Amino acid sequence: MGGIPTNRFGEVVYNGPEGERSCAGLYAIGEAACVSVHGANRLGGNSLLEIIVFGRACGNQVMKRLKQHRYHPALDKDCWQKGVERVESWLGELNRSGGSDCNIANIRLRMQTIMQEHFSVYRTDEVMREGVQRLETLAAELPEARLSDGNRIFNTELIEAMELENLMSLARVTAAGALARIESRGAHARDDYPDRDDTVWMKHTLASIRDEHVKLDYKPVRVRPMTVESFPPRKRVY
Amino acid sequence: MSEGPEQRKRPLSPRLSIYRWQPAMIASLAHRASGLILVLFVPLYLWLLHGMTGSPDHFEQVQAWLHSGLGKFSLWLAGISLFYHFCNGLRFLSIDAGWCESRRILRLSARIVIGAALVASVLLAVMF
Amino acid sequence: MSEMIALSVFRYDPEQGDKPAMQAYKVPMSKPGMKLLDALNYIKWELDGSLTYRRSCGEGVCGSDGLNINGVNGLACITPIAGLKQPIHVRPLPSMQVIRDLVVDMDHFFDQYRQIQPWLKTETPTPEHERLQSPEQRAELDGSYECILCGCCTTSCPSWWWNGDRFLGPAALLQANRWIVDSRDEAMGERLDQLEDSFRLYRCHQIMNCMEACPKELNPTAAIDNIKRKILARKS
Amino acid sequence: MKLVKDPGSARSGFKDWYLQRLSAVVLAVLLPLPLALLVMVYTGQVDQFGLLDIIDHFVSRLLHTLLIIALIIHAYMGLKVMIEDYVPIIGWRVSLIGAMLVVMSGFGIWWLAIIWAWGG
Repeated sequence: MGGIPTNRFGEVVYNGPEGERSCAGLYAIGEAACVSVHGANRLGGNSLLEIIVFGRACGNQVMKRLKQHRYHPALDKDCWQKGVERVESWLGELNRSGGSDCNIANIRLRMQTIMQEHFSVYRTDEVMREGVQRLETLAAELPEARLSDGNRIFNTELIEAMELENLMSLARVTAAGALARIESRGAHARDDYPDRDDTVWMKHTLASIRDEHVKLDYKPVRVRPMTVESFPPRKRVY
Repeated sequence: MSEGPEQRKRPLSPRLSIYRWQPAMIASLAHRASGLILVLFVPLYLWLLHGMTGSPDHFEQVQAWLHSGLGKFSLWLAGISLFYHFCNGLRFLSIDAGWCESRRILRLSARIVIGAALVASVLLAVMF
Repeated sequence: MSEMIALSVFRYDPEQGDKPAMQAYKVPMSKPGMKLLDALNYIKWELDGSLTYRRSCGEGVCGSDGLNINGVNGLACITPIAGLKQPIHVRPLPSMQVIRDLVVDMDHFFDQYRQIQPWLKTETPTPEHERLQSPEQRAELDGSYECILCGCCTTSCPSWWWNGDRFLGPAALLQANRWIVDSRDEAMGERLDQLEDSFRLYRCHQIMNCMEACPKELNPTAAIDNIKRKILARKS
Repeated sequence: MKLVKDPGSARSGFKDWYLQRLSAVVLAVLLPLPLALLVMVYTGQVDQFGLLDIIDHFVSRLLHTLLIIALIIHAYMGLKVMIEDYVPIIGWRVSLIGAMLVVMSGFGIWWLAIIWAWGG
């Protein structure tokens, strides 16, 4: 199950030069988080573990931290600017000519279609490669999209546009990660690599977008429980 | 939270003028209306009672007024108001007691009391 | 050409500050079982990006898209177009401050929910494991826990229209009853004390618009009556 | 988050509600009687002497008194709620409810005076 990498206290972690570091005061839980306890599939009961175990653990951690750190450090006085710029870039280019194919709903629909056609349940290298290409082309079109609503009060079209930006990034890293993973595991079922490969691929994909390009990295899966003996992963059969 | 100027200007969304009347809502409002009519009927009734317990001349006057058009109409109106208020009052009491509280029964009983009142009003009009 | 659906939608632009007005739209019937939310989405995505409404899950779980549909409150996402008289009149939830188009200010509604203190209150020490319930005790919560706080019931209630500042309204009272009937909650007396007021609770005149409006087919009227009976039982 | 200033409950709800239900039960039993009387007078089944005989009977007087009290309570509670619903300004509300109470008490005294034939 993918998500923002966290430790077992719900704190977001990242890979620094000295190995894994937690990002103090930044938390992720539930559907957003990846504590590295679930397998590669998104099973129904997983959310219970997230709510009951990690929700509570995260809450405790928040309380602990707030007791030790009553005040957060002073914010950079320009920290709001990026957010405002993002909004203004949408509202500012309202009347740019773009044609009817360039509205938010249209691009979103095309993105959904690509994901559906190229990254559905059974995948092959060829299909996914073409999908990545189509997706990257579409992503390049996104900056051309325009809003028709310039209202500054409760502008849901603006929200949809910003959501689309996020979705597009997610689609791109999902697609690239899937293409790179040459095995089948969990919900990632490849016709050209039908078997699970634990020697090479028992690891999380860490994806990021830098300079408009998707970058992939990997980190190992935690397989050692803290209080009970570990049991070796086995192939899931039906 | 203090209300900014924009917030104070916010219009109120339409309510009574657009809401669709449903049997239970009609039943409740009719209960009010019939109650109000009955309250208004009290002074009239007292005037009648006053006349009927007065001299025989008075009694005759009251009898004559009762049989006039206005008298008949008043009796009819008070009669169906009382009938409806009585029936729906029993319905309300039984709901308070928790006897007829399923969604289906609440809807059905509203229809029944309204229907019964309509039938009664026609019957009453024919009888007078 | 496919069948067209006629809609008449409430519009209000806070930046212009004009009076609200109804605007007509025509939307193609795109699929069997099409819901009202699909039509609104079509308008927003294909015809008029400025149409503003709340939506989220699209399947009657989140409670975002409570609207007044042809005069009765309901959720756009689970209201089939097929059963609706056309043109379909779509308005915001009644007796609410309109922020924009179909979006209303829900602050007061949630404040009222907060007022009934919707959480488990206990005196006894926390047991080592869970506070257990028998299946019968758990069944008491049926008809209350399903509430998604969409606001359809409260904003359908004439008593709440007239006295919404003081009457808690069906949704908050349904939730109050949910904690009163919960076998694990130990603050029933305190809860009843808070509710016993001629406005907060007793403004309910069994109009039952709440019951008719509830998209989850719950019965707030019965819940309110249950609270009244609990108070009655305490007094007599 | 809007701070809810919570003045606590007025504790008046139950009493009003209970009295209205209690008086409703009394009325449900007793109110049909005077109506039946009126109908009988209307149809001529009962003449003035018969009517006076019935009204002057001690049991009738007692029941009438009970009925009048229940009716005033019931009507007062009902009208009070209506005024509270439809009159938003508190000053008007209080004045109207007060005036309504005075008028209804007046009717009650008039009625009692007829039944018990004071000064008659």
